[in-house]
Amino acid sequence: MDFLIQTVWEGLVAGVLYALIALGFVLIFKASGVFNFAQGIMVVFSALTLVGTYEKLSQLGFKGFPAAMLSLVVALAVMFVLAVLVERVVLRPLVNQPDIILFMATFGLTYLLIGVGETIFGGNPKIMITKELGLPTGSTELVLPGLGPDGRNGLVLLQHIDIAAAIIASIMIAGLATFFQYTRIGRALRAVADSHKAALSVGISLNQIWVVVWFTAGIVALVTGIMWGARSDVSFGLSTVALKALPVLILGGFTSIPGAIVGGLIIGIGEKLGELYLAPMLLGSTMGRGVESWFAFFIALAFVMFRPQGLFGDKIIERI
Amino acid sequence: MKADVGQMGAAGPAAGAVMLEVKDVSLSFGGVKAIRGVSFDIKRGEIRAIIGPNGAGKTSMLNVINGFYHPQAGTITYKGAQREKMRPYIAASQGIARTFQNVALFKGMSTLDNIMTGRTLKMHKGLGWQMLRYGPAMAEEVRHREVVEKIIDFLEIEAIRKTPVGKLPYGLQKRVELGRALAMEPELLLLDEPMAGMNLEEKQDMSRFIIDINRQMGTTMALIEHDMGVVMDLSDRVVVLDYGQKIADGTPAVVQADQKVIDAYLGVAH
Amino acid sequence: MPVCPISQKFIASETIDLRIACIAALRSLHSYSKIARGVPHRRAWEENNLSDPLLSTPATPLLDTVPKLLIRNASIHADRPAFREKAFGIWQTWTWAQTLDEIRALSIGLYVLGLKRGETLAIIGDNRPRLYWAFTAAQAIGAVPVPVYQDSVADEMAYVLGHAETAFAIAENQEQVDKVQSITARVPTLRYISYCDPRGLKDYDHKQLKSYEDIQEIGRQELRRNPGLDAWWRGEIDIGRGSDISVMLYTSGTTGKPKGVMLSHENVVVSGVNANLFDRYTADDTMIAYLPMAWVGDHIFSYGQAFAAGICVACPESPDTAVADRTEIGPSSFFAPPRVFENMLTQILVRMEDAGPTKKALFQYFLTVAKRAGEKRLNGESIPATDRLLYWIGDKLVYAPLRNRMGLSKLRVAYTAGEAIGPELFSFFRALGVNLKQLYGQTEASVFITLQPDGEVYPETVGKPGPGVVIKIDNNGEVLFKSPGVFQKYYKNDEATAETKTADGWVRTGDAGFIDTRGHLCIIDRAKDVGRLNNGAIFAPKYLENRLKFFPEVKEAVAFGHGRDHVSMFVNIDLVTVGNWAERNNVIYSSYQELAAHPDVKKMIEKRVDELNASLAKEPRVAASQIHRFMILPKELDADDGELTRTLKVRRAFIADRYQPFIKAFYDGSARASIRTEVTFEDGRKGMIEGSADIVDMQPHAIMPREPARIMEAAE
Amino acid sequence: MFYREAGQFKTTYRDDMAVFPILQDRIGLLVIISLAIFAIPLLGSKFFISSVMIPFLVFTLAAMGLNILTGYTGLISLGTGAFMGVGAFACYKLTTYFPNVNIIVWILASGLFSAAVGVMFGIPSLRVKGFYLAVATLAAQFFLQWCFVRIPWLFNYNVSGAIEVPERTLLGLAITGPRATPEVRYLVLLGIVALMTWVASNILHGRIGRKWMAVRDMDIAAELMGIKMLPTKLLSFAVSSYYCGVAGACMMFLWYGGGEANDVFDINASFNVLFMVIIGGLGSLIGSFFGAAFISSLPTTLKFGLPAMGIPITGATAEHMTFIVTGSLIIFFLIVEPHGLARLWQIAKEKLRLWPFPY
Repeated sequence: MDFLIQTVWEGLVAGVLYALIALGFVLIFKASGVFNFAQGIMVVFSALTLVGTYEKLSQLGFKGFPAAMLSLVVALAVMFVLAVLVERVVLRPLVNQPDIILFMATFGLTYLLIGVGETIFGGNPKIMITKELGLPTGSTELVLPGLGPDGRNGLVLLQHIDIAAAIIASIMIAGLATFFQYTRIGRALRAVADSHKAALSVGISLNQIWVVVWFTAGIVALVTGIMWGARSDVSFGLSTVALKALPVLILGGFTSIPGAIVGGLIIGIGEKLGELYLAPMLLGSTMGRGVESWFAFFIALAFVMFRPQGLFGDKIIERI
Repeated sequence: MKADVGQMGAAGPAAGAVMLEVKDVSLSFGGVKAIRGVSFDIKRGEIRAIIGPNGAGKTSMLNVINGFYHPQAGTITYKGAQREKMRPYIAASQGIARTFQNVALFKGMSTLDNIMTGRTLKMHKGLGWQMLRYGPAMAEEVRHREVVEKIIDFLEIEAIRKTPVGKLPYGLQKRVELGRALAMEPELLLLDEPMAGMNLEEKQDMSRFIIDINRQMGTTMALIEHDMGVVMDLSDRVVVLDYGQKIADGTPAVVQADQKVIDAYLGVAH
Repeated sequence: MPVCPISQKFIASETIDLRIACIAALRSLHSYSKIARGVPHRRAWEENNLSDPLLSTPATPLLDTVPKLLIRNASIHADRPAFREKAFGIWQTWTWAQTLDEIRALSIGLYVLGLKRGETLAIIGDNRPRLYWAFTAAQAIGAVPVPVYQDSVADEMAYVLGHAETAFAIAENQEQVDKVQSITARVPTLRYISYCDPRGLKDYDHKQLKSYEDIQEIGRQELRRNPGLDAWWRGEIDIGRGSDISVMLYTSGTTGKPKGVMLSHENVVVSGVNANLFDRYTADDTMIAYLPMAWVGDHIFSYGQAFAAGICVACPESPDTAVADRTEIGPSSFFAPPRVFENMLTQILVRMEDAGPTKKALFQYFLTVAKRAGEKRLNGESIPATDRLLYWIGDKLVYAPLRNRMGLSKLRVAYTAGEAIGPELFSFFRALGVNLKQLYGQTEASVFITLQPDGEVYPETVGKPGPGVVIKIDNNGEVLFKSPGVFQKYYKNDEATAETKTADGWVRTGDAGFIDTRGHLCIIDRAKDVGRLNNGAIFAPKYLENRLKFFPEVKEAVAFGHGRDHVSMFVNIDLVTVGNWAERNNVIYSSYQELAAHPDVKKMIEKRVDELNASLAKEPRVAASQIHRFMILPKELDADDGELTRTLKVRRAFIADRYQPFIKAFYDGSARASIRTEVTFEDGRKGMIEGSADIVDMQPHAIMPREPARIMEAAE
Repeated sequence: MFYREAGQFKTTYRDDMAVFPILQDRIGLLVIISLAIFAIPLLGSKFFISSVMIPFLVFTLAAMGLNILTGYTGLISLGTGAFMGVGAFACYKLTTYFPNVNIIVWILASGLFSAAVGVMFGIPSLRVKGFYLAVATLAAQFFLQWCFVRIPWLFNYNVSGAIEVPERTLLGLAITGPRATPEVRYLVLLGIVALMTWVASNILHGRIGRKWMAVRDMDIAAELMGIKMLPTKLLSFAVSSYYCGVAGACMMFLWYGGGEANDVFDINASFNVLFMVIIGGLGSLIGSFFGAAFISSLPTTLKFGLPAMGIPITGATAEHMTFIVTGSLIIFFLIVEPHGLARLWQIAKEKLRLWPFPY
C-alpha cells in the first residue's frame, strides 16, 4: 500500500510538470492558434541558459544565490528576446496561414533552438543549480502506520524539491489566473482567444499579445525547466519528455487551462500506475518495461474515443 | 421573370403526393431552442419556400431534414417511411441534396472536380481499377463526366470548368454548388439562400435555373430565401418560421397577406 | 513561288468565257480531291495544273453542287474529321461519313415533313455543325437555305423570312425560337420551326415545333423502313445542277431593305475550289467558324471551301469563348476583320507592359529584328545571314510563343478584309511570321474579287484579281468585275439586279478604286463619295484621310478638293503619341491647342504629309490628289460637338460648314487663318469656337510611277 | 516558352482527363525518366547513387504516403516513422519465412501489414480532427517503436537487436545484402517508385482521390453528399500507410541493409517526412519528390557544402550547424512559399506556358 502511495505521489509530481508544459502549449494555442511544438525545447533552452549563465558567472568568481538570481534574470531576458524574435520573424510573416504551416514553423524553431543551444552551451548534460536558487533539496520519509506490506509500517519518500515544485506550480497557476482575470493585457488575451476579429475591433494589437503570450510561455518553460532539471539533469534529452505533455493536451483540451492541469495529473498518475502495476501484470516483467513511452497516449486515446472535446471542452456543435 | 413562370406554370408539374412530412419537430442546442414543434409537408414536384426573419430556425430545419441534426422530439416521414436517427450520408443516398448558406465548396478542387464529387454515390468501381485508372474505372469516369458536362452546360459555367473554385466570384461559387447538388440527381433539393449576396442579374439567372430544374427534371425543392420577390415568384407554397415556430403556411398570396407574417417581418414585439 | 495557273490564264485574256472557267475549276476538283490527301502542298499544286490529263477527260461527271461534294467527301475522306464543335468540354467531332449520315437523316426528315424542291428554309443561330448540315440537307432535296443573322431583331427577321417566303425555319435555341414565333403572323408560308437546343422549350406547344433530333429521327426511321431510300436520296442529289440556286444571302445594305442575293451552286463551289487552289487548302487544314453564318464570307470559307477540299470546320462553344477555342484548335487558316487583329495587337502590347524589364527588353529587341527581317522572310526576299540567325532565335524566344498564345501556331494563311487595315498593324503580324493577307470581296461575287498572292503582299492594296476574275475600272473610278462567283440575281428585285449587273455581265461594286502599276487593286472609297478636282482627276477623300491616319501622330484628317483646284486637309494630332514625343523632348504644353501650334509638331506632320505625297506620286491615278496645303486644327474634332458621328466617323459636310473660314483660307492663299463663330451644340448649349492656325504649303512630288512589278517566279 | 499548346485540343474525355494533357509535359517526363534510368547509373558515382539518389527515392515514397493522408485527406499524422518500421519488419519476417519468393514481391507485400496497422490507428480520426489526431497518431509511433524493440521475434532474435538484411537476388543478380551494388539497388528502387507514383496518381485523379479531397476541404459538406467519413478516412490511412510501409521496407533492404528500429524508425523520421511533405507542397505528388529531394539531401549538402563555402567545421559543430541551417531553412521556406516547392514549380510552369507574357 505504501508502494502505491509512493507511486501516486511520484505520478502526481510528474503530472504537475506535464501540466506545466501543457500549460505553455495551451497559452500559445489559445492566443495565437499555434500548436507550439517548440514548447519542449523552450523548457530545455531556458534551463540551459540559466545553468549556462551561472557557470559563466561562477568562472568569474561570482557564485551563490545572488549569482543564481542574476542568471535567472538573464534567462528571463533571453526568453523575452526569444518571444519578440518569434513574433517578428515567424508569426508576423505567417499570419493567416493554415495551422499546419505554423505548426511546421515551430518545428523549424525547435531545430534552430537545438542548434543554437548546443553551439553556445555545448551538448553535455548539466546539473541544475537547485541549491543556489534557494530551492530545497533533500527528502523526508513519511511513516504510514500499518500501510506497508504484511501490515508493517509503510514508508513513503518525499523529495523536498517535488513538494516545492507542486507549490510553485500552484502559485504560478494562481498567478496566471489572476493575470488573465484582472489585468488589461490578460483581458485582451482572452478576447483574442475568443475571436481575433473581435480583439482587433476593440483596438488590441495582436502582435503585442503574441509577444506577451510567448514570453509567458517562456516563463512557464523556465520554471518547468528548473523543476525538471532539479530532478534529473539539464540536457536536450529532456525535450522528448515534453512529448509526454501531448496526451495531456488531448485529455484536457487544447484551449483549457484547468484541462491542462487536471489532465497533467491524470496522465502523470495514470502513467506511473500503468508502468508499475498494469504493464508487468499484463505483459510480464521483461516485456512490460518501457511502456511509459506510450501508455499515456493510450490513456488519452481511450479517453477521446468517448469524449472528443476533451475534459472541459464544450460539446462541439457543428454549423454549416 | 414573372412572365416566364406564368408561361411554364400552366404546363408545370402539378404538385403530387406528400414526399416529406415534418411533424411536431423540436430541436435545441444546450438550452437554446432552435425549432419548437414545427409541422409541415413538402409535396412531390413543388417548390416549397421556408422563410422567416434571421434566427427563425430555417437553416436548422434544413439540417434536420437532411439528417445533420437530430431533433429531440417529433417525426420526419420521407417517401412514406418514418425516419430513424441517422447519419447525413444516408439522407444523401435517399436522394436528398442541398446547397449551403455560406458556400461549402471543396476549395482546393476545380469546378469540374467539385461537381464530379457529387457523383460519388453513383460511382462504384473499386480500388483495384482505380489504381490502374483504366478499363471499367476509366469508362465509369467518362460516363459520369458526360453527366457532369450536361450540368455544366445547363448552368452555363463552361468557361470556369477547370478553374479552382476558390478563385471564383461568389455568384459563380453558388452556381457551382448548385451544380454539385444537381450531380446527385436528387429527388429533394434543399437550397439554403441560393441568391444571398447576388446582384440582380445573377438572381435572375439563378431563378431561371431553379425553375428549369423544377420543370425539366421534376425535382422537388425546399428553398430558404430572403428576397421576397423571388420567393413569391418561384414557390408554390411557403412556410413561415419565427423564433423556431411556424406562424404561417400556404400559397405565396395567402402568406403575404397574413398579419402574423407581416408583424414578424416588421419586428413587432412578442 | 508559283502563281495560280488558272488565274494567269484568265487574266491574260479579257474575253474569256466564264462558263469554261467554271467547268475547268470543277474538273480540277476531281484531280484535286484525289491528291489532296497526304500529298505535300507543292506537289498537289503541280499536279493540279491545266495540263493534268484528268481535266481533259470530258466524261468526268461534274461535282457541281455542294451535296455532290458531300457524297465525294464521305467516300474519299470518310474517316477524316469534317466538323468539330466545342461542346460539353471537349471537341465533339464528326467525320465526313458521320456527317453524311447526319445530313441524310435530316434531309429525309425534312422531306417527310413536306419541304419541297424550290422552297426556302431559314437557318438562324451561331455557328454550329448542325446548322451547317441544315444547308446541305436542304440543298440535297432541292430546297434553298436562307441563313439569317442571329442578332437581327424580330422586325428584320420578319422581313427576311417574309420576303424569302420561308417554309421551314431551323433555330439554334429558345431565344431564336421565341423570335421566330413572335413573327409567325407575318410569315404565312412558315410551316415548321425546328430547334437544336431543347433547353427551356419543353413546355412549348409542339404543334409546329420540332426538335432537330426528332426530324433526324423521322429520317432515320424512314431509312430503316425503306432500304431504297438512300439510293433515292442520292438520286435527288444527282438531279441537282450547278446552275440551281444554292443559297440566298440577305445583304444588310446601308439603306433600304435587305436584298436577297441568290447564289448558284456553281457560284459557291467554283469560288470555293478556286480559293482552295489559290492558297493550297487540303483536307489537312482546319478552320474556325465564328463569323455570322448569314455573312457570305463564312458561307464560302466554312461551307463552300470546306466542302470543296474536305477541310475540317471547328465551331466554338459560344461567341464568348471563341478566342479561347481558337487557341485550342490552332486553325491552319483564319479570317478576321482588322479590328480582331487590332485587339490582338493591343492585348499583346498591354500584357507586355506588365512584364519584367528583361522580358520587355527581349520583346522590344526581337520586335525590331522582326520588323527588319520578318516580312522580307515571308515575302521570300533575301536577308543577311545575321538577321536570319537573329530571327531564328527570336522565333524560338518570342515569335513562336506569341503565335502560340494567340492560337496561331499552326496557321498557314490568315485573311483580313472589310475595311482598310493599318500598315503598322498589318506588318506587325507579318513580321511575327503570320502570313496575313488581304482580300476584297462582296456577297455579289461569292466573296472573291481580289486576293493578295503569297510573295506579293502590299499593305496598301487588296491584291490581284482572284482565279477567274476580271476587273475593270469605269470612268467614274468604280470597280466592276466578272467572275465565276457572280450572283444570279436579287430575289424578287429585278430593278436592283439591273442596277448592279450591267447588260454585258459586269457587276458594279459601288467601290471606287484603281489598279496600280503592279496590277494590284487599291480601293479608295465608296464610289458615290468620290469627287473630282477641277482638272478632272478623281478625288477620294476617305482614301487620303485613311492613308494619313495610319501615321500614329495623326488622329483625324479631313480632306477637301471636290470642285477645287487642289487638295487641302485638316489634321488633328494624336494627343497620346505626340504628347509622348513632347514629354521625351521636354516640350511643355498646357493644352491641345498649344501643342498643335508648336512649330516642331507642325514640322512633324509636314514630314508625314510629304511622305504621303511621295507615295501618292507613284500612282498616276491618284497623283493629282497630293496634298497642297494643310493645317493642324486648333480644336479636336469631337462627337459631342457634332463633328464626328457616334461611331467616330468624320462628318465632312458639317465640318466644312463650321470651319468655312479655314477652307476659304486654303484656297485664297492666306498663310494664316482664324475663326470665331458661335455654335449650338447637340445638347442645346451655345458656345464659341475660336482659334487660329498656320496653313502649311506643301511641294507636290513629280509623278513617278513605280517600276513594273518584278516577276516573282524568279524566286522559285 | 517551350509550350505550343495551340492545336492540342481534346476530342474525348479520356484525353481531356489525362494526367499530362500537354504534349510538352509528356516529352519532359520522358526525358526525366530516361535520364533516371540511363544517365544516373552510368554517370553517377557510387557515392552519389547510394547516399543521394537512394535516400531521395525512399523518402519520396514515404512522403507520397504521408501526402496522401495529410495533403489530400487533411489528416495530420506523426506516426510515419513507425508505419515505415512495420513495413520493414514485415518484409524481414516474410523473407525469413519464405526466402524463395522474390524480395520485390515481399517489399510490395509488406506495405499491406502497415496498411492494416495504419487502419487500426486511424480509427480515432472519426472522432478527432487536426492536432488532436496528430497527437493520437503519436500513440502509434511510440507504441510501435516500443514493439520493435521489445518483441525480439520481430528481429529474429538477433543479438544486435536489429534487422540484418539477407542477400536476395533477381535473375541471379544480388539486389539486397552486402553484395548488391548501389546501381542495382537504385534501379530496383526506381522501378518501385515509378510504379507506385503512377498508381498514386491514378487513385488521386479518380473517384477516391476526389472523395479524399472533399473530406479535406469541407468534411461536413462531403458527408451531406453521401461520402461516409470512416471508410474514406480509413482508406486514406490504409493507402498512406501502405506507401510508408513499402518505403520502410525499401529503406531497410535497399538502402541501409540493416539497422535498429530505434535509430531508423523513430519520431525524427516521422518529422522528417512531414517536413518533406510541407516543404514540397501539401496535396501535390510532384511536391513529394521535391520535398524529399530537398530534405534528404540537406545533411549531405551541408556536410560537404559548408566546408566548400569556406566555413570550417568539426564533427560536432557540423551537427550544430545542420540543426541551425535546417531550422532556419524550414522557417524561411514557410514564409517565402507556404504552399511549398510544388507551388514554385507550378508558377514556373505557368510562366513558361504564358511566355512571353508575364504571369
